[in-house]
Amino acid sequence: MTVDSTAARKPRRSSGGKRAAAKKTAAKSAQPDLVQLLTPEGKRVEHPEYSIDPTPDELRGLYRDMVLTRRFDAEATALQRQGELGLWASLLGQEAAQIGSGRATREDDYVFPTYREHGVAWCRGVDPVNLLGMFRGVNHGGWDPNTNNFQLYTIVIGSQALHATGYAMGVTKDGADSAVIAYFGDGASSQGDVAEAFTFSAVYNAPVVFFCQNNQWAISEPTEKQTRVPLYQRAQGFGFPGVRVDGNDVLACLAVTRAALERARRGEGPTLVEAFTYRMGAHTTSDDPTKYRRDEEREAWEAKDPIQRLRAYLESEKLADDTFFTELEDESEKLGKHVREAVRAMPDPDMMAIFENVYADGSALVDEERAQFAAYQASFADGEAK
Amino acid sequence: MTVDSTAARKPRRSSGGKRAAAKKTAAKSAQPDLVQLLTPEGKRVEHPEYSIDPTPDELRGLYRDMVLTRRFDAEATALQRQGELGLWASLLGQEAAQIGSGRATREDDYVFPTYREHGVAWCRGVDPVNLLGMFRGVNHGGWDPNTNNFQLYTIVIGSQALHATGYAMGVTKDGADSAVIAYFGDGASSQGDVAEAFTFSAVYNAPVVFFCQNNQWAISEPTEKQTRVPLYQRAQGFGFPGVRVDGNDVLACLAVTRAALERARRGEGPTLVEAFTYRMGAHTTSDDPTKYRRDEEREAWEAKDPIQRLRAYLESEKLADDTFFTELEDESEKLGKHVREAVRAMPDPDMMAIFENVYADGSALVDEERAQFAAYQASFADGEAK
Amino acid sequence: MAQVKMALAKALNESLRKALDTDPKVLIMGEDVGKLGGVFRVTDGLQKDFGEDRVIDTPLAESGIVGTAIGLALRGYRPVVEIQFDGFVFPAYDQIVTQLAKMHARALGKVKLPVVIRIPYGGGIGAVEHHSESPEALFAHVAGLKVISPSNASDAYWMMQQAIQSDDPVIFFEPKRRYWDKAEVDAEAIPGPLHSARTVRSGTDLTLVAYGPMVKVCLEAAAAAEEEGRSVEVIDLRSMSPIDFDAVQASVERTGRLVVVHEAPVFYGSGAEIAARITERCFYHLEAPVLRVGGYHAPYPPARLEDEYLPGLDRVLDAVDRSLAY
Amino acid sequence: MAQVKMALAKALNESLRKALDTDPKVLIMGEDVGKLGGVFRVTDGLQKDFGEDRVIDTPLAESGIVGTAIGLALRGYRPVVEIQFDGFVFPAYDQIVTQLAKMHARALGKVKLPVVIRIPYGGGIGAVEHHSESPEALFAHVAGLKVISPSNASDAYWMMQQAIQSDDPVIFFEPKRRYWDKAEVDAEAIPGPLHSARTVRSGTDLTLVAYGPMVKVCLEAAAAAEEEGRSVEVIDLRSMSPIDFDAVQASVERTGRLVVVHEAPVFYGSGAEIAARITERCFYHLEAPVLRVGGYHAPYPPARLEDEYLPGLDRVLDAVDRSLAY
Ligand SMILES: Cc1ncc(C[n+]2csc(CCOP(=O)(O)OP(=O)(O)O)c2C)c(N)n1
Ligand SMILES: Cc1ncc(C[n+]2csc(CCOP(=O)(O)OP(=O)(O)O)c2C)c(N)n1
Ligand SMILES: [Mg+2]
Ligand SMILES: [Mg+2]
Repeated sequence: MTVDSTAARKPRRSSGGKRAAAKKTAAKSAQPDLVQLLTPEGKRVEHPEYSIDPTPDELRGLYRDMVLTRRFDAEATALQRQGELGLWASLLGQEAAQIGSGRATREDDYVFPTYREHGVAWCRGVDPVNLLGMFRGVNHGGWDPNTNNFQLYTIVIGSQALHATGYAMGVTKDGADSAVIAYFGDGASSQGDVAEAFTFSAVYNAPVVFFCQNNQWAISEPTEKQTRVPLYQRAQGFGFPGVRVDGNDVLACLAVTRAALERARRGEGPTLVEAFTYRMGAHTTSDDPTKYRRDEEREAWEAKDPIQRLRAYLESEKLADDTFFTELEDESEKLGKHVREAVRAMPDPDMMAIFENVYADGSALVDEERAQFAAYQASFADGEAK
Repeated sequence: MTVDSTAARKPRRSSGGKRAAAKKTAAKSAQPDLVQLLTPEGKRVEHPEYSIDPTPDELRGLYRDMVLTRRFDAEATALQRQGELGLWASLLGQEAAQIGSGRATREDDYVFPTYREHGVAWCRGVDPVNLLGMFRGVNHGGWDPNTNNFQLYTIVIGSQALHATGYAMGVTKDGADSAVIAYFGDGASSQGDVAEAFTFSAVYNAPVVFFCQNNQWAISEPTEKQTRVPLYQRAQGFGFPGVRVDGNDVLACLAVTRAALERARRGEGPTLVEAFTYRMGAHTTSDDPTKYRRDEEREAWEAKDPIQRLRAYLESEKLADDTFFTELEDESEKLGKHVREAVRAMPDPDMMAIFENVYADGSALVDEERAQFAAYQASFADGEAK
Repeated sequence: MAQVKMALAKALNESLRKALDTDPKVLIMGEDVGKLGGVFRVTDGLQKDFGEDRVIDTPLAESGIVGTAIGLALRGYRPVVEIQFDGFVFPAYDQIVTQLAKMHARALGKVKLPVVIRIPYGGGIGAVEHHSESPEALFAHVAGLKVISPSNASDAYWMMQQAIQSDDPVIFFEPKRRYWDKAEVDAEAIPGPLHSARTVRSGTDLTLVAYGPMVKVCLEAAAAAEEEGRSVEVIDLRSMSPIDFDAVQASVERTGRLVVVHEAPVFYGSGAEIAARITERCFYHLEAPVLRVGGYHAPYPPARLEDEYLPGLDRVLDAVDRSLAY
Repeated sequence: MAQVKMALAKALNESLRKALDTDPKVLIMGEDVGKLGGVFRVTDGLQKDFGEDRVIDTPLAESGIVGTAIGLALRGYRPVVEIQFDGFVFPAYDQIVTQLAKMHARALGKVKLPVVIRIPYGGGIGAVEHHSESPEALFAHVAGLKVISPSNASDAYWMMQQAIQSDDPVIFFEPKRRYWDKAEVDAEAIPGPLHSARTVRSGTDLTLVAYGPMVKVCLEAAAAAEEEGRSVEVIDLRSMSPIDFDAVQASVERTGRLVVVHEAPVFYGSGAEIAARITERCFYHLEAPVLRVGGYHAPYPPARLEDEYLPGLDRVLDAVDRSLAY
């Protein structure tokens, strides 16, 4: 045992007995477990457990969703560069994971996102402009979660996994057959809250799907800093199934998530879906990934681009013609323009908003501070300011 | 899905597809996974992975450890009833799990206990009288953890699993080949901290053994409230082995823990050992288990008593004679007397101890409060009291 | 039940029972709250009568309990969560401070979080570490939470009713060493506002402010002071966030002197906030600085030292004397 | 390096580097502290120079980070832990409050916990939720912790050295909006005591007390006040637990007036403790009640409101005026 053995890489170097050997084999055989229905080249393949037969309309719909989501995301990144947003967390590269899983949800299902689920929000019908409020700094979340059954973005890592579990417990109590889906990242898998959500959902058999987008990075930390075995395997020890899906394959993501949601509806409890994907951009616009990862890695993943692969399929199978693609380009540009204009027009919040909604039933303390603040502000209006 | 499906029992009732069926099979086949070397009737059996060949001396030693630990425990319970202790957490029934695992540790190993590891403390050479300080209310822990490499009792459930992991990371950094063992209960397995300890220990390949005494109750809650699959399986999803051992079989506990500690020493990382045992008494002297569990359950477990089964083996194999048992009885009584007398003689702490050891480097605030307190107390001595 | 004499713990039990009975959305959650009825028997018999679906034994994970309670609240439920002892609330602190307290504001008022977190708190029962703490300041500092504590059975009954009806998260601190103290509870009464203080004894020379377990001590101190010819007013604060400063101010404007008493450590405790604000409001009325009596800046000591650590009659009277000596 | 002008973040970096260099037991732990060098670059280059074994990227789990740091400290290491932002410390709150703060006392002094927890805190950088909070009161109330915050690069350098050398757990709050402010750092100087306040501007009419990010604002306010003929003294508190009350008292005994300024919400904030204790100590010296300027009892608002929310020059001057008007 050398002194540098705290490095996360260590387990791989460790020699060891029977057990270690067994583990190595298991880790290697994990890759075949990746559910894939569309190869990176855009070829349809079958999977014994997850079959899906989307209509051409549906396929074009998924493609459109991904293209528009990416366009929106690019616009937001641009708006950040222009100073219109304070920050942006891009989903670039994760469109298939989000659109596939998002389109698997039913209207009465409920979604608990992190801060990066712009594609899922899109599927839920949330106006993309609303997503920008918090990044612009005008609010902490600009939509009513109950309008689209899409909870506000949660920034503190992992918390929402428990909210989703509790919500799902409530669904069961109501005798409803809706399902709940909680999104989180590979980094989040280390948080105690996520493990507790696994425990509660298993014990109460809650109808919840844990959708982990393993984009292989938590800011600068590769997944090896969070786990030494594939994340989907985590579920087993809590007593529910885990499955790894090609996160850049929108059809596989749709099929696997749909199956997991149906399983939840049938009263069979939680499932963990690990969508194996890649964060093609920076963590956020504040981040500079060249500090910690090699360009080649990103380039390798570009070959697996989720949008390209569906396009290749649509084209090779002649499921979409040029008109479709051109019209979509137009629609994209319109969306970009809409977002750009809407963001620029977004009003700053009223100063007094500081004191709003601290409590639902009000508070004497907030009232007192609000009044003091108002009087203080008024003193400037009266020209009494220093 | 009925409205009462939050009950933990639900999963068993749920019908379900292929997966559910597969899980059921797995759960059933778990029992054969229980490592046992001594049957409840006291017959030696072999296990393909865990062999052990203790000398008669060692066997008698283990027996003696268990008997004395139980005697000490009974004395403490009695002392609580007599008002000498405020509370006592009895280990009754868990002697084999604690003595077996405790005797597996090497002097330079380090132990992180909960509040019930009186048997492990015994193995580590901690004076049992010291364990009583916190239960008498004279201190929060009456020993120097570094004297016997036995950390203070930790009351907040699960915390110590992380301390053990950190300590083990330090062992690795030092290039030492010691191992660390963290104890916790079935209830504790639900705490986020325990999951985070699994994550950290796996990622850093820390030489730590997680020893979970599944005594089937967390106060009034049966294990089904914590998990729907056997707890030892939890480890797998974090990338290290879990093993279930008969917790009432001291030889199996010794063998399995020893193997896990050696594995840790070899640099192969953590192991989870689930010792399947039973809390024969109340949770603590404040608890009344008749409120929530049936007598028959306890009675069934009495037949698996850890001490009886080793005695049966010693007797049938003629490894101990009457003299041994009689002398041990004497020793037991002496221990009881020693503990009784020592506890009664235990001085109350000095009032000023409130202000001691708040900080290692002192604090102006504590100094100020200490001085005020002293002056206030002195005012009574001066006869100025009201 | 009209006017009935009962212990504080029993009053809570009756109040929870009534809430479960009248509102099907009310749930009880926590460790050992079911068959056992809680380690203090506050939920005794409730699971038997309302079922495992309404009175829920949870896994041993406080963050999980509060986190799932938040989810249940988002689904329209009104969970009443039990934390077994004061010292065990901290694993849930993140969910309480970061999510429960802030989600209503985060959602611009679109969601409500009617979650009550019950915490038996304070010392005086001879317990081991972590079972005697008074962490109320750590919650009162956090906007979005309401923090209250009853001092007697009647308030326990009514404040619990009001807390459950409140659309805000309420941290409900139960004075565990008063669980067995009995008082009349009138289940037909019309309770006053939840966050109002109550003058429990009138006086003219000095104001004592306390809440929870310390109200009784202050009443005893006031009685003892009377024998020495001092007229001490006692205010039961009842709510630590918000604080009914108007009531305290009105009293101090009459008495000119204030002593605040709590079990929690004085340093950064609630007494600091009361002293600071009342001094600002009553600067020209105060004949003495506001004095504080409370715990020391030290971990809660082992049981055999708690009588020295906790503010008792003598320490309160000492502060009264010191204040009157100005 | 002797006397060098550098940014506060760089001073911290140099101080950590020196600690790693001189004491092999010092470790750096946290999320993204390695290759990335932390999101504020405070640990920039340290992993490269000291290796992955000393500068450790951890799993994304704050309780785990602090919990394992405790274990490492028990093994003889001196971990310096980074919490990425103020709002992310709460998952670790249980380990900090229940274990880190209390273990030395629990062990009757037999073990020491020399753990430093670095927390970039406060607002003013236009960030999203949870990235601008000032939770220092939530730590200062807890015995066993020391809580400090530098206001400038030189203090950042030296206070970090002293915090790492301290055998007590230290919560080290770094004023994130001052990370880029430069000042002279003399690495050969002999620093004063870690928990002493420092008078950073002398004055006779009123005392301003602040720490961390607010010291700069107070100095600007004092300068502005001078133009109006008012002589304002400014004290940089540096330590929020313990507090150097002697220094504040000495100043207030001269000026007769005190205003405490911090970003954290006023309600139950550090200003309350300072106001309460200084009023007690200086009752006959105070010409006005101690006034407090700070955040409101509301979640930290979205970035576009933070200028209104945070105490700025005008709000400090307003309080100065109000105090002087007594
Ligand atoms: C409790 C907590 N700690 C730290 C952070 C800071 N932080 C924001 S995102 C992030 C990485 C998250 O990684 P992952 O879960 O993989 O999600 P991804 O960003 O890759 O989608 C970190 C450390 C946080 N938001 N919450
Ligand atoms: C964080 C925390 N929550 C609650 C408690 C109260 N409590 C003490 S022991 C216990 C049950 C523990 O069960 P288990 O982990 O199975 O250990 P056992 O007592 O059976 O040995 C509980 C809930 C605690 N000590 N810490
Ligand atoms: Mg990620
Ligand atoms: Mg147990």
